[in-house]
Amino acid sequence: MLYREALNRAIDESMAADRSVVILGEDVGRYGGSYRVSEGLFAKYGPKRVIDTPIAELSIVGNAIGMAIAGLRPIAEIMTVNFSLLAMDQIVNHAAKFRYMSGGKMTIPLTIRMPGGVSRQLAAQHSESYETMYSAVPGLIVLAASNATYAYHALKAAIFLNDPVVFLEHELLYPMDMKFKQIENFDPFKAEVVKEGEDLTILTYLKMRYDVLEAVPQIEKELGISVEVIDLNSLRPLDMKTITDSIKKTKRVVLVEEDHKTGGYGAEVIARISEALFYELDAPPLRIAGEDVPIPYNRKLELASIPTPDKIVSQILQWSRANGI
Amino acid sequence: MLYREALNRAIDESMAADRSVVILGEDVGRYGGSYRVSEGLFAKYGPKRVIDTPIAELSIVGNAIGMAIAGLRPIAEIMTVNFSLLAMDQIVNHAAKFRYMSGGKMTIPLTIRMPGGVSRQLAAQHSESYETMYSAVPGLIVLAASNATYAYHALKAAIFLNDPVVFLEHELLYPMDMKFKQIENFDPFKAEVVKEGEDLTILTYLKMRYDVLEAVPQIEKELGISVEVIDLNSLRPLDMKTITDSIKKTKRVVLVEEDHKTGGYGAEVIARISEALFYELDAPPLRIAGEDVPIPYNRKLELASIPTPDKIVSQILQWSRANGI
Amino acid sequence: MNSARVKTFYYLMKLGREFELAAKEQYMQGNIAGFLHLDIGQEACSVGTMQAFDKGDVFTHYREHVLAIARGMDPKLIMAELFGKATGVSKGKGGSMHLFDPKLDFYGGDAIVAGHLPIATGCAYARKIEGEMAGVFAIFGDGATNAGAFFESLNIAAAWKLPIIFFCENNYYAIGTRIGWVSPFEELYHKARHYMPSKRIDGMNVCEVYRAVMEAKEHIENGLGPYFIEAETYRYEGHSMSDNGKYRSEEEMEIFKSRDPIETLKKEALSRGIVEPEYFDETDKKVAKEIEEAVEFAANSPEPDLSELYEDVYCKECTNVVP
Amino acid sequence: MNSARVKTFYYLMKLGREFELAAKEQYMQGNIAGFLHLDIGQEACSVGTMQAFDKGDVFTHYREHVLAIARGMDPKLIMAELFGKATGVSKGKGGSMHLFDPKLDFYGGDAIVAGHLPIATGCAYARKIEGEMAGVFAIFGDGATNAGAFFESLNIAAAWKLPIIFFCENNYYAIGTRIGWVSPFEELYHKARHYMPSKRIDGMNVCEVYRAVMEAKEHIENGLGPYFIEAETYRYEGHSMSDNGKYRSEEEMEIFKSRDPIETLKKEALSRGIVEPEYFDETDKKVAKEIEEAVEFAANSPEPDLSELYEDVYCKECTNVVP
Ligand SMILES: Cc1ncc(C[n+]2csc(CCOP(=O)(O)OP(=O)(O)O)c2C)c(N)n1
Ligand SMILES: Cc1ncc(C[n+]2csc(CCOP(=O)(O)OP(=O)(O)O)c2C)c(N)n1
Ligand SMILES: [Mg+2]
Ligand SMILES: [Mg+2]
Repeated sequence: MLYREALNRAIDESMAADRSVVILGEDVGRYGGSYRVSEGLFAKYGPKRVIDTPIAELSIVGNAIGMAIAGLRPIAEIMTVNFSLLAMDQIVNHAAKFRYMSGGKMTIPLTIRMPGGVSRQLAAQHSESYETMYSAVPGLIVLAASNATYAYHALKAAIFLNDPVVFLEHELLYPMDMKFKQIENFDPFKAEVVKEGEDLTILTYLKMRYDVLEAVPQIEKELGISVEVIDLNSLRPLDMKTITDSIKKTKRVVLVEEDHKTGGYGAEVIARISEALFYELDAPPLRIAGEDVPIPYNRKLELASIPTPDKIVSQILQWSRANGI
Repeated sequence: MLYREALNRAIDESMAADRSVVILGEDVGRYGGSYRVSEGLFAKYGPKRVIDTPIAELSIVGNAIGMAIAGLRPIAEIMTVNFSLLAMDQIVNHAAKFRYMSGGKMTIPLTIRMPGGVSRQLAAQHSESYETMYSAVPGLIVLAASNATYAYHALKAAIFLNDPVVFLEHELLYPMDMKFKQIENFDPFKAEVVKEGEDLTILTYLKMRYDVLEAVPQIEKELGISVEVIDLNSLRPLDMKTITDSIKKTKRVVLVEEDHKTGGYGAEVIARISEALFYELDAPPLRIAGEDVPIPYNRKLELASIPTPDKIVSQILQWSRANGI
Repeated sequence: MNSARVKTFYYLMKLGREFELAAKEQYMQGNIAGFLHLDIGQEACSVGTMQAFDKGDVFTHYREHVLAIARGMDPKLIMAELFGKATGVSKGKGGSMHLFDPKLDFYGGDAIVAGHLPIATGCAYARKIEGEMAGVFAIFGDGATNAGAFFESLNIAAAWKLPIIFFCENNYYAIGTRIGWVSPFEELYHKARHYMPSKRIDGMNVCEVYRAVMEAKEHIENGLGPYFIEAETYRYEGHSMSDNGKYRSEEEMEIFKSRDPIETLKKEALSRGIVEPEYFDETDKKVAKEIEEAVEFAANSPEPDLSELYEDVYCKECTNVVP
Repeated sequence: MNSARVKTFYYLMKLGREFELAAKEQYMQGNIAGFLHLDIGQEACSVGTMQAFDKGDVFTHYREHVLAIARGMDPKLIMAELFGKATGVSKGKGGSMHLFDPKLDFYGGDAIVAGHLPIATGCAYARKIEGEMAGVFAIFGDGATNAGAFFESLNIAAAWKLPIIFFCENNYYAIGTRIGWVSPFEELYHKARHYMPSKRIDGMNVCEVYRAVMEAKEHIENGLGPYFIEAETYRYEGHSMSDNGKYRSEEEMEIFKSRDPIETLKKEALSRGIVEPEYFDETDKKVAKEIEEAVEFAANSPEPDLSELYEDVYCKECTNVVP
């Protein structure tokens, strides 16, 4: 199943099951969504529930909050994560805080879907990952879907949660054909152990999952070790239990993320691990992440600005040499 | 000198020295600034250079970028850091990226001043610290002024830098009377060793500097150790040299910040230390930070949501017991 | 206007004013803190609007105590909120700027200028598709009419013909900034023209406010789309307790005080014989007592428990899993 | 219109169109990537505006190749930028959407819809206080007129009487969204009325565009404040290369193609005998050659060096200290 089909199916089934579910965003309706995630929904559910909005991200999220207050379960699509900055005030100062500042009286069941990441030469204003910003906000839930199975189940869960969820998708994944498995009692907040291993834990999420998996065989071969790969899935809350279990076994941890290293989401993960699992670690934790530069247009520079399987291998080899692994 | 007077003086002297310096923001002109930082400037420099803006933060920053392009050196004041979210797109997608995406042709000499932090019962929408968000952005410089001397010198430096600077101030500091020292060849990017010590490094910034200093005597007494306190001053870039020198000596580090712990700025600091100074550390690093909740109005709850001298003492004592210090 | 209605107007405006005066006093005594924005001078807007717009959803900004009272919120619960008490309408977590009561369809006290307008607009969308044409009432100041969020909301409400009343309290100042310095004109209803029917009224006259909102209500209920009202008004106090309001002239203040909404209504009602003279004294006494009780209730209420700190960050299902 | 001017119009529009066709081809061959927004059909706007607004600062969005050419940017440097080459106008770091050249006072290719408008407005402010009344030209699409940033800019420019021309290319669509679905009216100049002089013109006619901008220029240069022009136009291609534009009808397309700006100008010039017939063929050949050279230049240019990755994040003084 294509990744985008999994998302489409989650939305479609949610809309079919509950007429309070609506979707709004730029080109989500008649056009079918700029990444075709909402294809077919307009024809099926009509203009009242599949809402083409103006280019006004602040209002897309603000309107969605108002719909949520009125009892709907809106799914707001932000065309690209970059544009979500225009809606940041609504997300952070409003959606995330209303429950608390009303003493629990307000409920904002809202899902904000955001495609992001470095795609292919879209340059600095269209190539970001803002998981750091959103995962730092109390009152928000932040999920990051790397695969069809998670995307489908987690999006459905998000839609029916009674709190605002920032749902991160990666632009390069939409057309990818993936294995899909229907799961009962799915827990969107649980990390996935993608591959078991004994000697090194690699934590990752979104598209980097695939880069890591591509790098792992060579790492295992070169170092003669076995690597455990964990896809975090849920960034807020973070599944520290799965992480802890793994690190207690492997004693070493590397985090791979696409975002700029400085202030990336990995900082929080590594900080928590360093605080809580200090005595378990046999080597310093390592972050492999994007460079601290805006994303350049030129393909060669673009690739140089983010982790690739090759770079993951070489940085881990270098780190292992430096730490005698 | 009052903290706010130091800021006022920095702006005043910069405006006197260079007529390309202008200040804009809500109530910065005739009213004198909501925290009185721009008092007297309107009378002195007139409405062209001291600009009362509408309540439109996106435009305050956007306009300032345009002024910078036209050759001015604008100082944009955002009344409270929370409102900066409305300007986030201009700050992150525009100010921070123009130089890079133009291949170095564009220069945006822009200073964005933002008072923030937990003041006194201003509740969830007026009590934030967004240093995480800004310090994660390549292309931005982020400075945090905890005292009059730094505020004065660093603000002047910021105004005459040729890159966008997010300049963070803390609302509770404005009326504080502080020692002031004129310094030659001031380096705004250097951390300050506020107090030397041998056994534990405490890293902090902004208002927490004072809470830490209040807590230190008791910590030293109870644990029989000597504590080094470092005020980070510059959050991007981070002065890793001063930090490293200190930790190599003390072997232990605690970071105290007012922001919510999860995803706070401290995460980056601790992650860097854990990566780079793993073998130097004799105990797990510790973050003492705000709770992961929106800030409540009630004073008791408000105080419970942020670090206080008492809490700093007790958390450090608990941590020291757990780690046999 | 019939006698009963005028009485209610008077009672509520008086209750509002006395509430504010008491809040001011309690603030100075240290029982209330943070930002406290008083509505004194603007009661005709708060009361006239809520009396007319008696169904539907209400979204407001931070200067909302009297609006909340006029909507039917118990002054005790508001005062308790201002005191930060557990019995407050937002459990002491919101304070003066955040008085939420979904049971009254009252959402507000948004402290981000114009931040509530897109939310109100979205709510109006939902009401419309559900066929509930009572719609939405959104109130805001002159300062908010310069914000992107305001314009986006006008545009969307008009494009989709949403049942929403935009009500602008033009008191000419946003803190210390005169609207004319930052807007090309001071008559703000021009900003909504071409988008929706739009008019300017005397916001110091509660009957005029009431009538205008009744008219607007009929418009939106008939599915004709949004409606804009600009009410000229004035706040007698500073922007909040930390502002002395000195940027305004004595003359300007006097002009508006001579149009005081409460005094005007009383004089008019007496001179036209609509209300018997005794009513006013009786009401004043009743109001004084109510406010006294509200302060007492607030003062005697317990503070929230420390365990409240982590309550209400997430819904119950989520609380178990989220940090 | 005199002959020389008409010739220049024709030459630049043709150069623009051929540039776009070449870019399209190069995209399909894989030499250009990312988002590529073609201006085909809209050349009258790009050329007419830049010919009239020949001083002052220009701020634009991402559909800006032809605008840049009309401003005087070398097509070679633009094509090289599209190829991501070191010789590109933004050193290959910006790509199609980001063609900056401060030497031409050309700032743009902003890829955040309406994001450049507050910036243009601020620039106009600076120019005004410096007494430079050539002012600022800001161009954007119909879709941008629903954004808060757009409205804030109108309001500020009008409040402060800034020398700025707002030029809206109304091609009726924002990607696949028809303007009438998300705006209460399709004639967008209404949005600026009450703020500034505001008119709607035929954006398929380069002479009309030119004249309108000349008029607007006089207005701003005389210190009368901002001016708004809505030009009706149409893009023949999809929004970007990844869009087939299928949401528009054949009829609609045909109507606009029958008003093609290049053909219209040529026919008019010939029928009125303003330009000698040979001029067109000669120009077409010259243009073909120029474009060929541009592609060749781009193809043969070197890629940026890897060391460029960390260049231009900060200014030189800062680079030493910032990560
Ligand atoms: C987005 C935003 N910017 C700035 C502020 C600070 N602020 C609070 S109230 C206010 C003035 C608002 O004036 P107006 O809209 O006229 O309402 P009034 O207070 O006069 O009722 C300002 C600037 C804010 N709360 N939100
Ligand atoms: C803030 C923002 N939201 C969404 C987008 C995605 N996007 C790019 S162009 C575009 C359509 C713009 O349409 P219009 O303003 O009419 O200009 P046109 O492309 O027709 O020239 C959209 C939605 C964006 N770049 N920026
Ligand atoms: Mg006002
Ligand atoms: Mg368009």
